[in-house]
Amino acid sequence: MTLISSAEVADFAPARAPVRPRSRVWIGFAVAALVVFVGVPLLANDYWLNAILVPFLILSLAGLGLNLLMGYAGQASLGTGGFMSVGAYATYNLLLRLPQLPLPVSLLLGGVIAGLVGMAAGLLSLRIKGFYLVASTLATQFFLEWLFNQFGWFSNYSTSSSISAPRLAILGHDLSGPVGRYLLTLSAVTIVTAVAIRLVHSQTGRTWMAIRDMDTAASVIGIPVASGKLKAFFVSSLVIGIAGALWAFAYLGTVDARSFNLDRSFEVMFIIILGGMGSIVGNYLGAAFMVLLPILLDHVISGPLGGAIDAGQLENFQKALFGGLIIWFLIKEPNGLAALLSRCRQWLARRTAP
Amino acid sequence: MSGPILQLRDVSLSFKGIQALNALSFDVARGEICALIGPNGAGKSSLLNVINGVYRADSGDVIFDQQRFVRIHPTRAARFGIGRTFQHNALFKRLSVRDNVLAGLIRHSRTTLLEHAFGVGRDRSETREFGRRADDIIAFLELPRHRDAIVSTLPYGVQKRVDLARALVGRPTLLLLDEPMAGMNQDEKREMSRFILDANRTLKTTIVLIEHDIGVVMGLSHHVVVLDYGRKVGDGTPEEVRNNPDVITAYLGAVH
Amino acid sequence: MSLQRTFFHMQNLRRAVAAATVGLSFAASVAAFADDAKTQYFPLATFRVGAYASSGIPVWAGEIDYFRYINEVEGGINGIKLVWDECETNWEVEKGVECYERVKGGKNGSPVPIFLPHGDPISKALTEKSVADKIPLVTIAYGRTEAIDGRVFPYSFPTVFSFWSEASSAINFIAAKAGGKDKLKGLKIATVYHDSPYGKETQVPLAFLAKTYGFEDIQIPVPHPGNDQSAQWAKIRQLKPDWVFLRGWGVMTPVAIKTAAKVGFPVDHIIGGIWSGSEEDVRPAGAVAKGYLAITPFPAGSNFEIHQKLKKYILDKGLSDLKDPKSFGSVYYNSGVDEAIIAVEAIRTAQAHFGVHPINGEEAQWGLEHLDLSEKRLAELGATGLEQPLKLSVQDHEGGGAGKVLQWDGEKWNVVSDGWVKSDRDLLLPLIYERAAAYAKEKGIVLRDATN
Amino acid sequence: MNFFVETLVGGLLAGVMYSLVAIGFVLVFKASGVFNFAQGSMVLCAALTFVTLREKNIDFWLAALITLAIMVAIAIAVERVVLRPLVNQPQITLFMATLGLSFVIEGLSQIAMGASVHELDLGIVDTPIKFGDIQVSQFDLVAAATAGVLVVALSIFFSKTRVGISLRAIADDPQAALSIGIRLQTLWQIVWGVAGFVSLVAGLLWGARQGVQFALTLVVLKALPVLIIGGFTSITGAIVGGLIVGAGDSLAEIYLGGLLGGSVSTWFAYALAVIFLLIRPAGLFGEAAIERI
Repeated sequence: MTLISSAEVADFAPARAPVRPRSRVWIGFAVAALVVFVGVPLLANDYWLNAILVPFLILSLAGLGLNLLMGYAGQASLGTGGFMSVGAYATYNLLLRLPQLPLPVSLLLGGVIAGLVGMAAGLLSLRIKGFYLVASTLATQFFLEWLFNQFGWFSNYSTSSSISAPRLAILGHDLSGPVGRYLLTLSAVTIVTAVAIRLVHSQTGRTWMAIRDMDTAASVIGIPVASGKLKAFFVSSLVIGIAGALWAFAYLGTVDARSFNLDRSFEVMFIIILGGMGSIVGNYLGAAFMVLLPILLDHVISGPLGGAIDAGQLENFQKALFGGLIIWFLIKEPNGLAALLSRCRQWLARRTAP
Repeated sequence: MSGPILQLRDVSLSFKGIQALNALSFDVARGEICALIGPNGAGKSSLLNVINGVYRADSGDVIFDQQRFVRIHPTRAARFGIGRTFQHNALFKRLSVRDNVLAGLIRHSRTTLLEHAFGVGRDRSETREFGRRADDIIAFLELPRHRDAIVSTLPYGVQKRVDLARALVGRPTLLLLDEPMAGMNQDEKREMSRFILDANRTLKTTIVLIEHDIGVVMGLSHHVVVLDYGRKVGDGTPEEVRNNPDVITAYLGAVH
Repeated sequence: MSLQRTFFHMQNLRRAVAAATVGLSFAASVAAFADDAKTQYFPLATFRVGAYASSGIPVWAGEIDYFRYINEVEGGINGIKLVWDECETNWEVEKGVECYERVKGGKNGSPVPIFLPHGDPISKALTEKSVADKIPLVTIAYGRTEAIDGRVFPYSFPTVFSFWSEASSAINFIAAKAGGKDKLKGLKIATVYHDSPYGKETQVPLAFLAKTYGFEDIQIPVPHPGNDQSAQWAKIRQLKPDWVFLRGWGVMTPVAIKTAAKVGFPVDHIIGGIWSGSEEDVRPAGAVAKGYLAITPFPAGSNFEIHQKLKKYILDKGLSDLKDPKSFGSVYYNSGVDEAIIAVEAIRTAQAHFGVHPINGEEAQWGLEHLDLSEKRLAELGATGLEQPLKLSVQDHEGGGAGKVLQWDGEKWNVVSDGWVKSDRDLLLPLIYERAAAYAKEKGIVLRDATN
Repeated sequence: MNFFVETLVGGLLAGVMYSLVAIGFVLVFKASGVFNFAQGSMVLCAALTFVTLREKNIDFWLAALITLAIMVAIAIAVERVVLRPLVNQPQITLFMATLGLSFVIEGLSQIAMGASVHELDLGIVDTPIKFGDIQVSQFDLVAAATAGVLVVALSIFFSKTRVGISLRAIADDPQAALSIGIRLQTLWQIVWGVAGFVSLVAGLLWGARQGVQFALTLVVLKALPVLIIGGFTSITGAIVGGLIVGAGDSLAEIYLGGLLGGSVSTWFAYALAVIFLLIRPAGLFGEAAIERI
């Protein structure tokens, strides 16, 4: 009882849904793309773009990254914040020191660097398993946090050892406005998601899930477990790294290492557990939940009875409520919002069926 | 080429002082079905684990396909063409039958992470190729109607068959079956025996299997090795073994 | 199946879009009564939960009480009443940014004149956004020091007492104790700092001053949160510095004081920085904190004239936001009053120039850059001794640059420096402008001309 | 040399403070296989309750008693509401649940008792005592002594009482524990109750050290490496781990910090823990888990 076997982590993974006729999917796909790429920028105001949609997208991306590692390959990690910071600082230095590189390339390379760091951290997973692995990823987390705070080089010796985005531009198009940053984020998220979907249905994805479900059997039938784990760490950290860079430059504009502290790691882990492990859509649901719930509570509670209750109490109450919700979800819906959603769809399907 | 595909020479293995295998020697001829029988704790599973490298023998040689190895990592053993099914089935329980079978082909994959990520290069052709091979085996073991089911939802008997499919799809030269019929009723056993025979005949797979049901063993195998407390007490054709007095005392005497 | 999932996530995003449209219509409806607004909106970013809540709570009390005083007694700023609402940041950058984005649009047609980030990291994250949105960030006794140069940082106001001035004033206090700046030569001064961007902010000026005056500058970092400092103070015991300059935050300060006592370092030779110098910092340390010094631009005390008024019209009428009356006149409470005074006076200045109406950020920036709190004006406000004389300009977003040194007698703070201890701003400003210029270069910022 | 010894001793004594927190974790982990992240919040809650009572001029022991009662109540509630529904869930789920739990406890206890800092005076003078020219803090010595007493008391509790024995039993086999005749739920409630008591002790000492305030919850993060090094299931391990971490941190901060620019103690303990994991994956005193094929 001292270890979570990777199989246990797998217990979250919901069963796969049946395939749909392509045409309908393509139409939905096109409509959705039109809405999010054209509709939203036209309609949404700065607040929605800057304070809700952009962080929502980036957190979804980070969730996706962690989900590949934890939900698909069954390797739990709390190093997310650290890997995000690697992505952010690496991208920053690339933009700073190799200005001739176009932004997307710097982003990708930043991600790759984060991926390599993640892979190095992943070496531990070859010997350490389950909860102990979680604990050991904390070492990575704290070390990276310290590293970027400690050595000025990473932040180009800025007084505050915090980094701030150089001008964001692609082919001369300035992206520093809310819409620009939204579109940058959205494109990154869309592309990465598409690739991730391919990946989890490829040999690689199958390798990961095999390791997750039963790593001993996997090695006996000739699946390269070690390299599989390392690949998982690499890809996961790559995605998380890109998320980190976006968090720094597309969302906040300025960060120092503490924006990527342990709380961030926890936040992302909440996202995939609430959203659903081993599910792609789950990351978006989880992130939406994490971003919107506090704001919602804020509006709802402070709206009608804002004057009545003291603000401090209100915040404490929110905190308690959030904790309660997390517990409730773990008990009532361990497969996360994704499972909830698919159940709703099935229910609707049954209702609408003739 | 001919000659035994697997030779064991004085293989010994012990856990914490308990002798699991005691100077064990026998050959497995190419293309035969060899059954290991013996009471519980006779060391049968340990033997399989030594053959495909899960355990390391304390002494003795395992010679597979003319090459001798002392310690081999299970993954490499699989690469050499040693397939394996498990006593307590070890399927990937969250995956569909097809995905489980496909997992058995991963060791043949020649594609890289990048090819998988972007669906370029050999990825598409390989996916098609593997899909075909998987579907062939699924058809061969009469599993098509379960093709997309999540294995954990399937009945035990079927799961055992999926396990066999996952091992066969990689076309192993030597297939180790650890109690493929454990916990099955007579019909299921008959069915499974048929599949094992077919695999052996049509796919030319040499098979080493562990089985308790003497009836099944005698009907199925060309060659029987009897173990008792890590020692070999009988080795020969079913007939020879059936008439071997040691075997009778050691094993058949003690009816389960 | 992959397409299937993609489809889901698109659906999901579409949901977000729907939400966005709702939010938009909401915003529109708000923007309706733009013209007939007769109130001045003033959002407050607060942190009432999380590790630092205890330091924050008295600050908002000070601000809100002063705002209420302006509304109740003076009938608003030239008749324009202040309205405010709070947004919780937990002292976290992300939440701070979210709050800023939420409030920056103004409320009921009243624009946002000034945003008080209340948090060093938050203020840094907002530096550029604030320029884009033309909303001045007033960061009193924290924030980016280079921002003193308004030509490079038009909308950042590290007003009153920057971290560099804090360090310099502390040194000058030590000099006064030693009997002259020439006596600094050969002294050992150790800075025990919270290992974070905030904590490191004083490394440059201290190194520079050490070179100038010839004292030995020792830097000892304490990792966040700082609830165990045995190693750091063992080191201090080994190095035997003459003075310790303690730049803590949150729990680090009381632990430092206790650990100092533990290793037998004289507590009356520790000078706490601005954020190590409040009742909330020393009380938990208990008896051993007696004699502890702290430098601050917010001298504690409830005998200032303005406090009499606040007591009479707000506290005694039960209008105060203060839950714990013993915090009245505490360092943090007074810091809140200070912030409020500066904000109100800046708005007043802007009104004098642009006319009496709710002031927007751009106008408030002009107001701030032309803010002149002379002794006379301070006297009128009843803030003599509470707030130092302050004159801001485009090149100088700080103004004052002096602090008072307080000593804890186990019950309350007493001022022990004679009046305001000035910092060597003339010495430091060139260095600051240099760094600001470097920043401008990195970011490709064109300097504003200083003559408007 | 003296300096080295002093740093070492100081570190060791600081380590004991971590052990105090770690013990609470070990208890809960042994009983219910949960890494209870809420331990920190329980420490805060206990200390906050106690201080608030004291500030109402309630007698020390009475205050302690009431606080203990509240902690036990919390323990029972936790078992009912959180543990029971999640029984047989993966450890990671339980871990997440305790994260949520920590939010709840922190939120509620601050609603009830406010977020401001309280002084907690246990009447222990904290002036250095000299042994030769090596200084040792009285307070730390008291803390160490307390820890010692606590460990002895607990080990008696677990070797002599039925609860203790069945607790040791379920470590390897839940059924066995039940056969001894104590319901698992009851057992959990008791153990969480004891953990509550431990967090009260820890809370008092930490509170006296740094004032009773939110930051108390952060001690959790230092307790984790202590647990990894000592093993999640051994009280002795918790103590030894605490000593190793405490000493390691201080020495690293002095000798490594000089080279690397300070604050190495934020990660050093974890690096140490990882090294231990690589050598001994179940911790110094933890029982290794067996994986079956």
